[in-house]
Formats: sequence, structure tokens, C-alpha cells
Amino acid sequence: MPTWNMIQAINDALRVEMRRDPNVVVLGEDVGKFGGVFRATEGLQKEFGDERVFDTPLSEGGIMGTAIGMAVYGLRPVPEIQFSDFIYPAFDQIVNEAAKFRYRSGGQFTVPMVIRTPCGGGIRGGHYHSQSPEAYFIHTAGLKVVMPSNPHDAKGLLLSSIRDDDPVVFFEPKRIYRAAKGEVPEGDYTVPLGKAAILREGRDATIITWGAMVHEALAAATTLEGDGVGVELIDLRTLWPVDIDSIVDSAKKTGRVVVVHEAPRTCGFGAEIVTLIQERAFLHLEAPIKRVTGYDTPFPYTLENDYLPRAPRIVDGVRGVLNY
Amino acid sequence: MPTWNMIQAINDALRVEMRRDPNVVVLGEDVGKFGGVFRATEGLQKEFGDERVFDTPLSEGGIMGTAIGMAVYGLRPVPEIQFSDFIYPAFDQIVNEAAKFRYRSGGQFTVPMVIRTPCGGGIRGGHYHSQSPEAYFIHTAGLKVVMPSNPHDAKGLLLSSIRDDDPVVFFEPKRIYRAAKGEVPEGDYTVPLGKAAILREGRDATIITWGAMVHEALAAATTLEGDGVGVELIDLRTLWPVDIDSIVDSAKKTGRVVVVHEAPRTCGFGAEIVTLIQERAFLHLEAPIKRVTGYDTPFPYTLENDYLPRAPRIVDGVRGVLNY
Amino acid sequence: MAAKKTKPVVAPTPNSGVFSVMKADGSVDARRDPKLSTAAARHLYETMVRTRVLDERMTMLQRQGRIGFHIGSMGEEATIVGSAAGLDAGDFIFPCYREIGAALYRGFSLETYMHNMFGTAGDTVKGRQMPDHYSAREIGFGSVSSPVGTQIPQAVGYAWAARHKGEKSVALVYFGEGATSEGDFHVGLNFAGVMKAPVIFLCRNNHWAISVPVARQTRSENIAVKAEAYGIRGVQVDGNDALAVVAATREAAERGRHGEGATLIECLTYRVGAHSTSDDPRVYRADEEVVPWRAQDGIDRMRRYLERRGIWKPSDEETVRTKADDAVKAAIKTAEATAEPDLETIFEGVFAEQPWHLREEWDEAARARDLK
Amino acid sequence: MAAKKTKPVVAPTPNSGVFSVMKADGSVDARRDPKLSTAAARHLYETMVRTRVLDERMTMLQRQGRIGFHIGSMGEEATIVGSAAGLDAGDFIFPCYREIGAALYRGFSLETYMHNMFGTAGDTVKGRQMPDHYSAREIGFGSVSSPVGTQIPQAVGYAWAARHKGEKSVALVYFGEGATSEGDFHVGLNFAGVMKAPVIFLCRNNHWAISVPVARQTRSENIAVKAEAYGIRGVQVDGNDALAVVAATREAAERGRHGEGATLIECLTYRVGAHSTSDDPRVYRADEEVVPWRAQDGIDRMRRYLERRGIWKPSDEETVRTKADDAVKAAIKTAEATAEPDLETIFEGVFAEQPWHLREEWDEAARARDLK
Ligand SMILES: Cc1ncc(C[n+]2csc(CCOP(=O)(O)OP(=O)(O)O)c2C)c(N)n1
Ligand SMILES: Cc1ncc(C[n+]2csc(CCOP(=O)(O)OP(=O)(O)O)c2C)c(N)n1
Ligand SMILES: [Mg+2]
Ligand SMILES: [Mg+2]
Repeated sequence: MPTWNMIQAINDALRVEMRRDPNVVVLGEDVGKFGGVFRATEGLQKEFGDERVFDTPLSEGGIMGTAIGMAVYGLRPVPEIQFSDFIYPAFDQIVNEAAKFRYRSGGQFTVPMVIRTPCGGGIRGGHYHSQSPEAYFIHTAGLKVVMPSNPHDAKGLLLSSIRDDDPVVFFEPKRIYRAAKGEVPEGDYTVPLGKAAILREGRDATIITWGAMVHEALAAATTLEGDGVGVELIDLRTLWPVDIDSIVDSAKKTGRVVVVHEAPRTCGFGAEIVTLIQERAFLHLEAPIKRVTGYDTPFPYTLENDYLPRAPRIVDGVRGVLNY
Repeated sequence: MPTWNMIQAINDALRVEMRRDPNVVVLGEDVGKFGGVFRATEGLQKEFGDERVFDTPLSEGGIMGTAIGMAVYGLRPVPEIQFSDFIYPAFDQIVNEAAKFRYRSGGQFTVPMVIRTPCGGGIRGGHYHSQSPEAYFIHTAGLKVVMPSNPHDAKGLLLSSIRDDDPVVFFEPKRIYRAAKGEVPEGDYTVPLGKAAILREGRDATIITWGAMVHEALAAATTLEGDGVGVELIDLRTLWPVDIDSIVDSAKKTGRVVVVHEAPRTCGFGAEIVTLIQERAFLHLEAPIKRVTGYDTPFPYTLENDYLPRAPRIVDGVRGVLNY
Repeated sequence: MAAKKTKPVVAPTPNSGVFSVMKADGSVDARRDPKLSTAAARHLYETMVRTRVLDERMTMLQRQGRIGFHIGSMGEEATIVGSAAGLDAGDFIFPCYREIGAALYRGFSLETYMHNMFGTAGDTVKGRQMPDHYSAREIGFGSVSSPVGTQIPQAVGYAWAARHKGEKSVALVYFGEGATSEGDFHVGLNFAGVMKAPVIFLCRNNHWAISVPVARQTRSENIAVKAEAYGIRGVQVDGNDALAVVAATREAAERGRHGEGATLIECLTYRVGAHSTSDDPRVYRADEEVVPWRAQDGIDRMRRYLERRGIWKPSDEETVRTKADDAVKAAIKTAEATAEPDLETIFEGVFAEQPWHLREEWDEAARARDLK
Repeated sequence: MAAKKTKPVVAPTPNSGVFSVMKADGSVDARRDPKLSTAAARHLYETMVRTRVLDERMTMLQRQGRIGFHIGSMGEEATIVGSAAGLDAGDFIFPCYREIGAALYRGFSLETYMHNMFGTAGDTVKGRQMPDHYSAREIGFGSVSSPVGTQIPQAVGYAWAARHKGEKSVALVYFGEGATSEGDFHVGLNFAGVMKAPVIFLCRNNHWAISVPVARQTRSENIAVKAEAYGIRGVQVDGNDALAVVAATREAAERGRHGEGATLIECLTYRVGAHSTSDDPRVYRADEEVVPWRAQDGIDRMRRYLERRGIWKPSDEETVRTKADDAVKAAIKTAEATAEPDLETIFEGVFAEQPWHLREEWDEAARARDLK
């Protein structure tokens, strides 16, 4: 098995699926000859031609609107939004159209489409190249939301997402595009949507997180292990529909839970996780569920390391729930 | 004091403030000669002229973009989005621009603006005339979010919002535009932002809600009172920044809390309320905090009364937390 | 090649003024005549009449409180039905919300429609959407929804996909002149230009967007000229002249089929009625403005044409109206006798498969029905 | 009236081709000459040179890892500085992200700029935004941000507000040709038309949007023609001819001031460098395409003009470059010696007053700094 980074894994997933399914098309800003500003679509136009991999005019609303039309026709478009900070001009097409098409047409029309978009901070991108807007899409009925934390999952989840019959917002944590490396099977395989990965088992506390924060949480778990604390670490992978059993079972087991995410805290997906757990594991909870998250400010530039929930803050959060 | 409905109260607030402050301008689709499709701006163009109250072309993005420019100049625009279901074409201007202008410019530029927009269901409007999108805006750092439940608060909160130096999304529950009536002081007065109203005091359980659901919750509280259950009913009025003390104090007092909202449940503002309370009143909670909400589907047409959290569901929810 | 035969001799041309075929008296300019067969001409006219009859009935039903809402097309039938008549059966339509006439032309069942108007268990969209918000895939007709303009770029993607798959079909998308102000209009036409998508942008310029007149919508000379901003063809057509609309749509469709890209057709017509049953235009519009448009009614003009051609007689008029009325009444009867959708229709179809949380919420809603 | 005096004799005219004043050799068409004073002409030229010097330095700093990012304007200085020179001091500028030259023309301090490039405690935007994302209210210059096109409708609202308040000023907004594809371009220009806002839409058509050439951005004949879709004036200008840009901007500003509404100015220029320091154009663009544009450099042309006019000599060139270099170096030194912003800058300024949750989060962040 080759050792690849996230970009290579994503690129390979697209190639595998485009070879398998002639209905898959890739469109977006700079995805063609350039192969994407992060190079995720590199080489695809060369292999599949400029009818299946092409640059669009600079309009996210146009990318999304036309991709929906293609999906309604029967294609499986994989539009790229260059940074998830720039997804909002397409917000109406995503939340009012793609998300509701199946429902509002009584199933006559569907929108099988994967919106690929880099997210998250840690690359010194400031307000507009660092956002983690997953909660907006999780709150929208009719969308699935995915965020891988490693190359293996990135490829397997992307293949599942493209084959899924509903619109998926596929967030790619750009900070680990090249930093996260790992063995990736060649050819075809899938990682199922809706299933979390339990990266470490432990009895003392549960950390629930996703995306780039998985790596901070792993570092935190290692530190805590040194102190004799056994952390159960859950990487959600699919944010919605969430793997409810995995999170509730773990919460029942440890009774102490920390949720970690980069996005602003208020009304973030952390609040939903907390709520789901307190609804279902109330009597097992030994301490309030703790959120270690980005803050309720626009994403800052110089001080981004204060903003991001780094490992020491996670360790502190776990200690907090342990010592409650 | 006259007895007015919500529309009259809102109309009067606009008139009072436009007389007081020449910088206030009103713009939107059909707000001019027609006075708005719900007639909230009726008579304003006649009194203040078509430079201060005017119809725009049919573009929410244009309404918001130009309103931001006016606010940056120093005016206090009050743009109307005809239905909050149609706010998404303006989403980018609201979340990436209005919400961040003060912060990103180090305070050099500010956007004092009130986005008035009718929200909510119960008027047989289906997917696109019934949405309650407040959570999207609460999750966005830099916005204040307000939703009145009665004419008195509607006027007082709207006056506070226009005088506020930051962008406010002002949701008006259209279902009670004419149904909710009450005494409204003439002339100038304000209801402060950030302060909830405790509509009933009680020791047994707390209901936290806002907007049209306040009336369902009042009905539920009356039913429960008949059964000897004392409900503390909190109408948040300002959703964000929320009146943290009122909700936490009440949760500590009753130990049993139900949050009620129309919006879809997942990642709704209910999850944030639950989380804030479990973070701050954990040891006081006698039962999991219960959510009685809209469901995670697009808003349906024929069966909207099954979708909406009506009084019987709220009563049932309160009984659930009491009998836990 | 069939296409050539049907091409009008004098085509609508950019910047050449308003293209028309028929005079008010129903006489035609032979060089421009789309030369419909007797059957086609009658079907076109009859559909216009049926649309009008349906409109009147629905408005009445709404006044009686039997349905919640209706949005009609009085005065715009020539534009709506004429454009549908200019397409081939394999072409796809992306509707706005006023194009029941186009659906009827393609054979949409009145009964299916009526189930939507009443939101019954028989509604193919399961009572989930408002009245007049149906979907009709079986006749190559998309999903009606409320947000203005969103269908425009979607039609571009659809048309492009069809061509990409080797089809010779086009997509036609309807919208009002108000919709041209939305960002979606711009991005749709721009993508169509760049992608050479075989799409017809059919703008019903009915002069009003609820209470806002077209003069406050844009300062451009007209709507058709906006095509130049995208390097596509733009033409103005007399939208109350059904034959002109047929001819212009056909020509645009042929161009699309032959790889010549997209066309913006501005049909000049008028919203004679209220915006919808929720609206009262007397507040913002003087009736004098409406009077001349009523006199130019597209239905009357088309009837005069048929009469001149000798393929229509007064008894035909009575027959078509009576038949339409009876069919509408029968459909109403059926719909009114049909139950409302099952509770599960709320929770199904959000996704292809129902996830755990919707199963739970469905249970919750079922329990709630048993609460007093 | 002052306005008359400064109006070019031969004005840029819609659809009349590309307006220019100077030939490559710096000779001018006297009828079109904006007739800048010696001081103004020199200030214009010197600012172009300073912009280029700054650009080179910033690119170097980024390569050395001393700053994180830079987005330059190599080749576009005539467009950027020329348009700033066509405005009055009371006019307001809504920037895109490449217009440091316009800010420098208006006297923006290099030191303030450099604090932004390094994100220091001295940054007026408090290290919250990326390099090259400053705000400069004191010189009538808005807030640089990344999202493409959002500033366009904002400028319309601002310009309208100023006129509403009785001011005689205009607003000028910069954007690239790529931005014309966004919905915000459309709604901005359409609102400007309807509202008769005194705004100048200054499109830097530098032929590339990162890797996408203008031919894939739109199929319209050019960018200027898009103005017709909004009933406003649109002109094409040689964007490497600083004097043509001055003249066209002045004329548009005068029109705005006199109630004649908005103008779209398309400046034909070229992005000679990479999109930004994060980009490598060799992957998608042949160098042959760049070569002729380098030869038409706007700085060289302007210098030839000054030399012909006898108000520039080789030693002036050396002086201005040395002075610029020294000033940049001094500013870098200051910025590099400045601490990073205080922690509280994250939590302040989200709102006018800090709400409870941000006070709590600030405490939390302060505590976090003490964690190992
Ligand atoms: C995005 C959006 N904004 C506002 C509305 C409310 N609305 C419904 S129809 C309409 C006017 C549409 O006018 P036009 O496009 O000319 O079409 P017409 O109704 O005249 O056929 C408005 C403002 C909406 N449905 N969607
Ligand atoms: C809404 C949005 N989409 C995408 C981007 C990423 N992006 C930054 S600059 C750019 C190209 C802009 O091209 P153009 O408008 O021609 O301006 P230029 O860079 O050539 O000056 C793109 C796609 C962005 N910043 N904002
Ligand atoms: Mg209209
Ligand atoms: Mg460019």
C-alpha cells in the first residue's frame, strides 16, 4: 500500500470514481489545467478531458446552481468550492435547492452531488481562509456532512459520498492536506458514511472530535496516557447523520466527555453532540460535557494558535471533566 | 395606551425612529408604495419620501450589499428581507461582510443595520414561507439576533436594535403579526437587547422559548397549572447574546428544563441553550433538558400542525422532565 | 433536415425591436408564420383557454377558503403556452411558478394538479409544498419552488449535461423580469455563455414584480439586451402573440440543438391579475394601466387567428370551455374527497434512506398525535 | 466650473474601442491629455515606482519566510495609481486586494502598511487579517477583504448614501475581471443603475483570475459592454496608460458628481506576476503570453512621458527608487521590532461592547496561555 497524504488520497478517489462512473464530473474554480489551488484535482483534466473536469467562471452560486442541474439530469457532479469561507454565495442553492429537491418533488428529482471544500485554520489564512462552517450545513435538513481526518478515510469517504444518492458537503481540513500521511489502499474501497472511528479505547474520559482536531486530540490523549488517564477518542468522520451509538455508548462508559472543534463555539456542532448525549446518557454523566472549541469571533490571523483548540487546551479540558 | 398588533407596533417603531434620526432609511422589495407584503412599512414612504423608504430591485444580495455600504457611510439602514426563507442569497454579505466589518477593520468601519425579516410557520406557507433560520445567524460571530413575541417588545426591541451600533437580525414571527395584540406605549421607549422576559414564575419546571412559540408555551403553562404544575416561562426576546443569568438561574431553581423552538432540532439554538445550562447548572439538573422543536425536515405544507411544537407537545415535554 | 423546415423565414433578431407574427385581428405575416398544423394550432389555443378557466376556478376556490393559495397567469397564456408549443417533447422545462399552461400543453393531468392544490395524499409531492408547487417529471417538467431565480443556473447545468450525454435536447427555463435582478440570473446566463449550453431563458416580462414596476427593476433599455453581457443571443418578442412566441422558441431551440448556444427570449406581456391570491394590486397600480393590456389579450388574438384560418367556430369555443370547466370540477371533487397525506410523508424522502434521527422524530410525531 | 476645465477633449466613449492618451513612446494625444500639473504627474509616476519597489520587497520577504503572504500588482500600476489620481480627495475608495498603489497615492503610511504585513501590535486592524488586508479610513479607503466581489454593491450603497446626504463625492470600487462573474457584480451594477448612484466600477481586466483566463470567464465581447445590461455607461481604457486611466476616471467622477450616474471602466492590463505568493503561474500560463505585456509596462511608458515633458531625469529615477527602498526597509525594521497583538485583540471589537460570552472566552484563552 502506498503512503499518501490527504491530497493524494483525494485525488486518487476522484480518479478511481471517474474511471468507474462516466457520470462523475468535476467543476470549480482553477480545478482544470491548474489542478486546483491545493492540487487536489491535478492530472484529472488530462486524463478525463475538459468536458469532465473543467474550470468555471468565478461564481460559487453558478458552480452550485449548474451542478444541481447536472445532478437533476442524472450526472454525479463533484463541484469544488475553493475555500469553504467562500461557500456562502452558493448558500441559497445548497440549503434551499440541493437540500430540498428530493423532498419537495416527492422523490421525482434528486441531487447526488458532493461539494468538496477545504476548511479550517492553522495555515495563517485569517478570517477568509480558515473557517469551519460545518454547523450551518448540519442544521440544514437534507444534507450529509463529512470531514475526514486522514488519507485512508478521505479516499474511502469520498468514494462513499460520490456514490451516495443525496447531496454531501465534504469538508477537507486543509491544514492536514499534506501533513497527514498514511497508508491508502489502491483502487476501490469505501468507508461507510455514518460510522465513527474509535481511534483509541479508554475508560476514563471520551474525546469526540473530527477533522484536523483529531490530531490535536491524539496528542492530548498521549499526554494524558502518560498521566495514567485512559482516553477514548472518537473521530466522527461523518458529522451528519452522526454515529449516535458510538458517542452515546462511549459517554455511558466513561461518564466524562469533551467535545473538540475548531468552529466558533456558540451553536456549533459541539452543542448538538452535548445535547444528544445529555438526552441519552444523562444518568451516566459524572461531569458536565466540556467544549474545547474555537471562539465566537472571526478567525484571527496573528494569534491563530490562541484561537485554535490545541492539545494543551484539550488536556486541560479532559482534566477538568476528570476533576469535576 | 393603544392596543396594537405586531405589524402596527413595528410600523410605529420605524416611524418613531425615522422622525428622530434622519439617518434611518428603509429599503427592500415592495416596502415603498405597497408598504410591504405584510404592510409593516405602510405609510412610511408617504411620510418620509422615496429617498428614505424605497423599493429595490428583486435581489436580497443587492439589498444587503448596498445596505452595508450605507451603514459604512454612516446611515442606519433597516433593510427588509420579505421572508426569511429568502435571506440566503444575502448570506455571504451578512456573515462574511456585515458581521466582520468592525472586527476586520479594527473598528474603523461599522455596520449599524437592522435586517427585518418575517419568519416561522403556521400560515400554510410550506418550505419557502415558513422557515426559522435563527441558528445560522447565532452561530455567526458579530451578529445580534432578536425575535419578539408581542407588540410591546416588538416596538421596544426594534428601537433598541436600530440604535445599536452593530448589525442585528430582527426576526418577526409572521404567524402572530396580527394575532398577537397588546398595549403599546406611544412615542419613544426601548426594550433592552440581551434581557429575557420571565413571563411566569414557577418552581417546578422551566420552559425557555421565543417568538411565536411563546404563545404555545403560555397555553401549555396554563394547562399545567390546572394540574398543579408551576412553570417558569422565559421568553428570550434577544436570542444572542442570550440572557445567560436568567436561563441559568431558572434552571438552578427548577432543575427541569424544556426548550421549545420551531426551527429544525439538529444544531438549532435549543442545543446551545441545553449546552449552556448543562455547563453551568449541571448539579442542579433533575432530568435531561428536553427539546420540543420542529423536525429535521423541510417545513411541510399540509401537515404543518404536526411539524410545529404545539401546546400539547410542550405539555408532554414538561411532564416528561417532571416524571424523569 | 426537419429543423430547416420549421424555421421562420423572418426570425427574431437581436436589437431589431419586438418580434411579432400576428396582428390584433389575428392576421399573420406569412413570412414569419410558424405554420402550425391544424391540430397543433387548436391544441395551443385550447390549452390557453383551459389555463384561463383553471385560473378563474382556482381563484374562486381560494376566495371560498377551499384552497390556501393560487398564483395565476391571466394575460400571460400566450407566452407560457406558446413557448411550450415551440419545444419538442424531449426538451425539458424548468418552471418558475406561473406555468401550469406549459404543463397542461404537455399533457399534465388536471387531477394530479388538483391534488397538489389541495395538498392531499394523492399529491405527487405529498402535500409537502404549497399549492401550485408541483413537480412533473413524466412530462419533462421540473420542480416548482418559490425562491425567485434559483432555477436559472440549474437549467444551464441540466442542458449542458444533456448535451454532454449526446442528446439533441434543450432546456427551457421560465422566470419573470423581476428575477433578472437576482444574482442567479447573472451567473446562469454567464455560465451558459461560457459552457455553450443549449438553454432557452424565457423571461416573462409581465411588467410587475408584486408591486415593483419593471422601471424600478433595472435601468437597461430592455431585458433582451442583457444577453450581450454574456455573449449569447437576446430577442424581444410580443408575448401576447402566441405564434410569435412559438416561432422564437423554436428558433432558439434549433440553435441550441445545433450547438449555437443559449438564447434569452424576452416576452413582453402583462400580469393582468393580482400577483397571487395573497395580493391586492389596487394598492399600488392604477387600473388604467391594465385596461389596454386586457384589450390585447393573447387568447382573443389567437382565437381570431383560428377563426380566420377557418379552424374554429363559436361552438368549438363553447365546447372547449365547458369541457375544461367540467374537467376542473371533476378534479376538484376528487381532490376534495381525498384524505391528507400520511404522517410519515413528513419524515420520508429527506434522504434516499431514512437515518436514525428521522425515525425517532417520526415516532415522536406519531405519539404527539395521541396527545389531547 | 472646475469640472469643465479638466474634462478631456476626447472622452472615452462606450463601444468606441479602447481609449488611450499616450503612445508607447510617451507621446500624448493633446486633445485627450488630462493635463496634469508637474507635481501631479510626478506624484503619479513616483507612486507607481514606489508600488513596484514595495511589491518586489514584499515578495522577497515572503520567500524568506519573514511574512506569510503577499499579493502584488506588478504590471497593473498604471491602472491602480492612475484611477486613484483621477479622483478628488473627498472621494471614497472600496478596494479589492491589489490596490496598495491607490492607498500610497493618497498618502497611506508605509509603516502602517508594514504593521499589517507583519500582523503586529501596530497593525490598525490588530493582526486580525492576513497581510495586504488593511483598512485606511483616514485616507478615504475601505477595508480590504478576501471574498471576491462583495465590495461592489457596498460601494453602491456608500455612494448613494453620500449623495443622499448632499455630498458631491463619488465612490470608486476596484475588482478584477474574474469578479464580474459573481452575483455581487450584477446586483451592484443593477442597483447603481436604478439608484443612479455616483459610483465608478473600476475593473482591472488583468486577463487572469488565478489560473482561469478571461475567455473562460465570460463570452461577452468585453467587460465594458456589460454596462448596457444596467443602463449605465461602460468604457474600455488602456490600463497601462496611466494618463488614459486618469482621464477616464475623472470623466466618470464628474458625471457622477453631476447626477449622471455610474460608469463601468474596464482597464485592459495584465497580471505580469503570479496571482499571489501562494501561486505559481508556470503551471498554467506560457511565458510567451507575458512577454509582450512586459514590453508595454505602464511604468516605463509614464516615465517616457515625463522625460518628453522634461520633468524627469535619470537622477530623479535613482532618487525615487532609493528613497522608496529606504522607506520600505525602515518600515520593515519597525514592524519586525514590534510585538504581536495582545491576546485581548481576539475578543474585542466583535461588537461595540463586549458581551458576557466573549469576556468568558477571553479568560479561557488567557488561562490557556499558561498551559504548558
Ligand atoms: C429569492 C426570493 N425573493 C423574494 C421572493 C418573494 N417574491 C415572490 S414572487 C416575487 C416577484 C417576482 O416577480 P417576477 O420575477 O417579475 O415574476 P412574476 O411574479 O411577475 O411572474 C417576489 C418578490 C421570492 N419568492 N424569492
Ligand atoms: C468568493 C470568492 N471565491 C473565490 C476566491 C478565491 N480567489 C481569490 S482571488 C481569485 C481570482 C480573482 O480574479 P480577478 O477577479 O480577476 O482578480 P485578480 O486576482 O486578477 O486581480 C480567486 C478565485 C475568493 N477570494 N472569493
Ligand atoms: Mg414580473
Ligand atoms: Mg484578473
